[in-house]
Amino acid sequence: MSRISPDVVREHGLSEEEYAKIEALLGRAPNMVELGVFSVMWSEHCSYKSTRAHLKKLPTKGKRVIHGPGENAGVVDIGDGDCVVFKMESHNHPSFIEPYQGAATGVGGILRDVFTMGARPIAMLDSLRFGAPDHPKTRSLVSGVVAGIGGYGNCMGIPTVAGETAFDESYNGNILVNAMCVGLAKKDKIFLSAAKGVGNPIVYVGSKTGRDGIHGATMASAEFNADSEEKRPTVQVGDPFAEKLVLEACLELMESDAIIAIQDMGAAGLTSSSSEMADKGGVGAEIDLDKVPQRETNMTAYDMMLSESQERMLAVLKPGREKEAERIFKKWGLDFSIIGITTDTHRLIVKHRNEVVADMPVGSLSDAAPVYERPFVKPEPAHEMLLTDATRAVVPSLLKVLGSPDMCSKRWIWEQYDHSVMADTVIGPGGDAALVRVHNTNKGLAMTVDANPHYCKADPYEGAKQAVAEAWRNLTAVGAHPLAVTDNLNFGNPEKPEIMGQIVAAVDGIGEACRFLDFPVVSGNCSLYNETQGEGILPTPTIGAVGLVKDVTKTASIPFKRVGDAIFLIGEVRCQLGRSAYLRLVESREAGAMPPVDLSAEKQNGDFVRDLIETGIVDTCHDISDGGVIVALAEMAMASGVGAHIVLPNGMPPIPFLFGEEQARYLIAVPTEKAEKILTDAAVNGIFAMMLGETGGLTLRLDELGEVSLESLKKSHEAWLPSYMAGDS
Amino acid sequence: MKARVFIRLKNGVLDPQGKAIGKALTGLGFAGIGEVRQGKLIEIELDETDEAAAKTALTEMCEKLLANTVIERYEIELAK
Amino acid sequence: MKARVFIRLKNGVLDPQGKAIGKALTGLGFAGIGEVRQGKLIEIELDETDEAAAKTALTEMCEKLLANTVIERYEIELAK
Amino acid sequence: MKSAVVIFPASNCDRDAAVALEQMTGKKPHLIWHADSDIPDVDLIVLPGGFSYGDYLRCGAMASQSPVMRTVKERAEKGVSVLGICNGFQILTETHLLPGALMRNAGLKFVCRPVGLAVCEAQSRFTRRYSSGQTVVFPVAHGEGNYTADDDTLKALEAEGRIAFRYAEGDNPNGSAHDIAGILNEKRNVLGLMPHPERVCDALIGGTDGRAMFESLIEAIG
Ligand SMILES: Nc1ncnc2c1ncn2[C@@H]1O[C@H](COP(=O)(O)OP(=O)(O)O)[C@@H](O)[C@H]1O
Ligand SMILES: [Mg+2]
Repeated sequence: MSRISPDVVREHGLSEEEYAKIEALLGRAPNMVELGVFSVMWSEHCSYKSTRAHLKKLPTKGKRVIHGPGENAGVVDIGDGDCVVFKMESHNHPSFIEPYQGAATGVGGILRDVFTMGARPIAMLDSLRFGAPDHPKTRSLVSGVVAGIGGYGNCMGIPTVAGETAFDESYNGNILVNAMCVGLAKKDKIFLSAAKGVGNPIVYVGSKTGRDGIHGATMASAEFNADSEEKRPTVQVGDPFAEKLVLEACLELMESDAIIAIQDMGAAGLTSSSSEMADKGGVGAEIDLDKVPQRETNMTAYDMMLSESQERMLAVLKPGREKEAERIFKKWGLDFSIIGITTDTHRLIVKHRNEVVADMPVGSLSDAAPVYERPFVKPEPAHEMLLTDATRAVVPSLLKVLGSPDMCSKRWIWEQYDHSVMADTVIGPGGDAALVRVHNTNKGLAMTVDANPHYCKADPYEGAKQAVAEAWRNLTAVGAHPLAVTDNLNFGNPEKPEIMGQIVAAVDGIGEACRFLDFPVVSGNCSLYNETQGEGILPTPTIGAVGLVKDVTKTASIPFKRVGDAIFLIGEVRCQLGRSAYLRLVESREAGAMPPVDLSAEKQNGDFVRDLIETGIVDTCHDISDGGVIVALAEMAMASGVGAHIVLPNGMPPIPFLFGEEQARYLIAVPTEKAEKILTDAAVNGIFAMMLGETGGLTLRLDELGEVSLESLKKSHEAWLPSYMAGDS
Repeated sequence: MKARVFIRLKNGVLDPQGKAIGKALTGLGFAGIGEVRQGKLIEIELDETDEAAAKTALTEMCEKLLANTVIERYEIELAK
Repeated sequence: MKARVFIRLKNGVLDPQGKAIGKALTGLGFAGIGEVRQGKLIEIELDETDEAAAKTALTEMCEKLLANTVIERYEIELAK
Repeated sequence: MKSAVVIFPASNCDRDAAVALEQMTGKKPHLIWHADSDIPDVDLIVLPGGFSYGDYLRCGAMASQSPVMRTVKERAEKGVSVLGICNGFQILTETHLLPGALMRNAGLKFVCRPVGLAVCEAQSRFTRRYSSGQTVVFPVAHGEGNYTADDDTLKALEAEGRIAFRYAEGDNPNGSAHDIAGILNEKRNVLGLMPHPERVCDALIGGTDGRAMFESLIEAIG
C-alpha cells in the first residue's frame, strides 16, 4: 500500500494537526481509503468544524418541536397527529460549475433529507443569488440554475411555491443556490437515523454507484481559485425519475414497521450515511463493498466510499424483513442489496474483495472531528441614521426601483416551476408567503425564505435578526402562526477573522430574534468558503420558515379585493433611508445604518394583524420590506389591477416616507365600514395605524407627488428579467 | 458546407435517459441489450468552404456553446 | 456489436431548438451560419453479432420506441 | 360513473385526478398500476399528468409501450371514455389513439401559468356542459405541449369539430399549431389536452372552470 505523503494529506484538505489526530485515533497511520473517509467526514461541509461551537447557541426547542437539528430535517407538530418536516440546504459550488445539474441535484438532495424522515414532500422553495447582470457568466447561470430546479422539482411533482432572487457582483464567481423542502408526516410515523440494535441487516436501495462527485464535500469546503474550472471533479448528474421511484418506494416501505433506521446518501455518500447511522445508534457496522450495486467497472473501495452518486438510500431493517422490502423496491424497478450488518464493535469495518480496507472507530468520524474556535473580529456596524430628505421625483424613482434586477418581478423564473401540482397551492409565487393546504384538511402551511445581504453587510447581527423578523412577518401577512425556522448560513472563508466575525454576529442575531419570537431553529446548513480569488460574498444568512394557518378560508393575500377599500399602514414611520433599496438603486449608494429591528414591535404589530385576518376582518395584506410603503402599494395594485389614491400625512418628507424600510410594518385594505374598528382596535392595543388612502382607479395616485398608471408600473416591473434573459439588455 | 456535431456524455457520467431507454427496450422483449447512451446530433450548415477553417470554427462553437464540457465531449464531422 | 441510431426531425417539421442554437451562434459572432437542426444520437451495445439480424432488430426498436415516425425519421449505423 | 386512473412510474398528477374524480362523482376511482394489463369495468379511464419514465427519450413514448396501454387501447376502441391530461395527452398521441405529436414548447422552457381557453366544441361527452365559444381558465404546466400534425390532419380536426379547446387569442403558451390545446379522436370518446382541468375544481386553489368537464362526463355517461 502506498505511503501517505504530506502532499496527499494536503490534497485531501486536511491539516498536519488533523492528520496527527487521525493517527492518534487509529493508533496507526491510515490507509488511503481511511484517509479519504476522514477527509470528507472532517470537511467543513460534514463536520461544521468552524461553526459547531456557535450553532449551539441557537434556540432549538419549543412546545411544538419534535426533532430539532441533528436529524435529517426538523420536525414540528401541527396538531391532529400531523407534523411538518423541513430543511434548507445549499448547492452553491456545484451550481457554479454546472448550473443545471448542480441546482437539480441540490433539489434532489434536500428532497431526500425530508422523505428520509417519513414525510411526503409537499413544497419546494429556492433562494438564489447571482453575480452582476453584466458579468459574462450571469445569464447562463440564471438560465441553467432555474432550468435545473424546475427540471427536478417538476418531474418529482412537487410544487415550487416561493423563493427569492437577487443579483450582486460579490456573487460573480460564487453564486448561491439554496433550496428548501417542506414535507408532511404522521407524528407516529417519523423515521430516524439511529441504527439501534446489533445484527440487523444494512440495505442499500436506489440507483447504482458510480464515480460521481468524488470529494464533493471537500470541494464545498474549499475556496475557488482561477484553476478550479480546470480541476473540475466529476459532476453529479441528477435522475429525478429515479428519485421519484425511490420516494414512492420508501414511503411504501415506511407504511410497514420494517425499518429501524434510514438515511439518504448525500455528501460523502456511503461513508457518512453508514458511520452516522452506526454512531447515533451506538453500534458498529460492517459493510461489504462487493455487494454495492455498481454502475462502472473496476471501482475501488476509495471510489465507492466517497462517491456522491445521487438517488441512493441506506436503511437498517428488522431482521427477517428483507424480502418484504426487496419486493417493494423491485416493484419500483430499483436496486436493492443487503450490503452489511450492524455490530457491537463500535467500529466501521469496510471489506472489499475479501479484504478489510478500512477499520475505524465510528465516533472518530463524527464526535472526534475537530472543532475550531476560530478567531474573529466583531463587526463595526454603521450607526448613522440616514434621514436624508431626498427630493427626487417619486414616480421615476418608483419605476426605477420596481424595474431593477433585484426588485423586478421574478415571473420569468417561477413560471418555469410547476407551482400548482398536488392541487393544494392556495397562494403560490408572488405572495408574501406561499400557502399550501394540508391535504384533505382545512389547515394550511405558510412558507417563505428571506435574506437581505445588504443589511447584513452593514450589520451582520441586526441583518440576521432582520431576516428572521421578515420571515416571521411574511408568514403573518397571510394569517399564519409562525412555527419554526431553518437557516442556511452562506459566508466566505471562516479562517479570516472578519468573516468569522460576520458568522458569529449573524448566529447571535438569529438566536436573539428566534428566542424572542418563540420561533425555534429546527434544521439548517452552513456553506462557507464562498470566495473567489480572496473576495468573499456578501454575508448571506438565509432564513426559511414555516407557519400554520388554522383555517385556509381565513387568510389574506396581496391583491386588492375591492374598489373603495380603505388602506391602512400598520407600524411606525421613521423616515429613514439607511441601506434601503431606494438608496442603492436610485442614488447608487449604500450608506447609513440599516433599519433597526424592534422585536417587541414586530411581535405586537404582527399579532394584531394576524388577529384581524383570523377573525375575517382583513383579507388583503402585504408586509413592507425592501422598497418601503410605495413598493408594497404598487405590488398590491399590480397584483389586482385595482389602483389606489394615497395622501401623504402632513409634513412627511415624500421620499423617506415612501421608500424607508422601517421594520414591523404592514399594509392592509378593508371595506370602509370596518375602517373605524381598525383605528379603535389599534389604539386600544397601542399600535400605530394610519389611513393612507383608498383603492380604486387604474393608477397609483399621490396627488401633487404624481400619478402613474398600473400599466406603466407593470411594464417596468415585468420587463427586465425576460428581456435580460433574451439577451436584449 | 454541412457539418455534423455529436455531443455525448463523458464516460462515467450518469446518463439517466440512456439507462431508461435500455430498460424499456429490454422490457419490450429485445434481448441482449447492453449499455445505451443518448447524445445529441447537431447539424449545421456553414457558408465556410475551407475545411480547416470550418473545423476551427466548429471547435470554438462546441467549446463556447454546443457542448457542456464539464460533462460532455464532442466530435465534429464534415460532410464531404 | 455497437450501433448508432440517428433520430432527426422530418423535413418541414419546425425545430425551435435548432433555430435557437443557430440564433445563439450568430449572436456569439460566428458568421455564415445557415440552417441548424438538432437531433438525437442513441448508441446501443448489442450482443447480436450478425449484421442483418442486428439491423432488423434496430429497425424494430426505432419503429416501436426510439423514433416517433409522425415527426421523426431514423437512420441506423452499425460500427464496424 | 365508474372511473380509473392509470399510474405510470413518475406520474405525478394521479392523486390530483383521483381527488377531482372523487369530489365530482362521489366515488373513488380505481388506481391502476402501469404493469397491470387488467382494468376493471369502468366508464372513464384517466391518463394523468406527470413525467412518466422521466419524460426521457420523448414524453409519453415509454409509457405508450406499457402493458396497461394495450388494454386502454382496446377499451377506447370499444367506446370507453379516455381522458389524457398533459402527460396523458402525450401518451395518447404516442399510442396513436390521437393524431399528431407534442413537441418541445416553442419558447424552449417549461411553462406553468393559468391560460385562457376557448371551448371550440361543446358537442362532446367531455364538453357538453360548456357552451361553444365560452372562455375558461385552466393552468398549464408542461415543457412539451407544442401540438404538431401534418396539414391533412389539421384540416380534418378543424372540419370534423375535433378541436375541443384552443388557447385564447394571444395566450398560446407553447406554439401549438392552430392554437390547439385539446383534441378528440374520430369517435369522440378520447380527449387529450395539455391544460389541467383537475387543478381547477376547487375555488380555493385556482378556480372551478374544470368542474364542467367532469359534470359533462357524468351527464353523458350517468
Ligand atoms: N426563485 C424564485 N422562485 C420562486 N419564487 C420566487 C423566486 N424569486 C422570487 N419569487 C417570488 O417573488 C415574490 C417576491 O419576492 P420577494 O421580493 O423576495 O418577496 P418578499 O419581499 O415578500 O420576501 C415572492 O412571492 C417570491 O416567492
Ligand atoms: Mg413580503
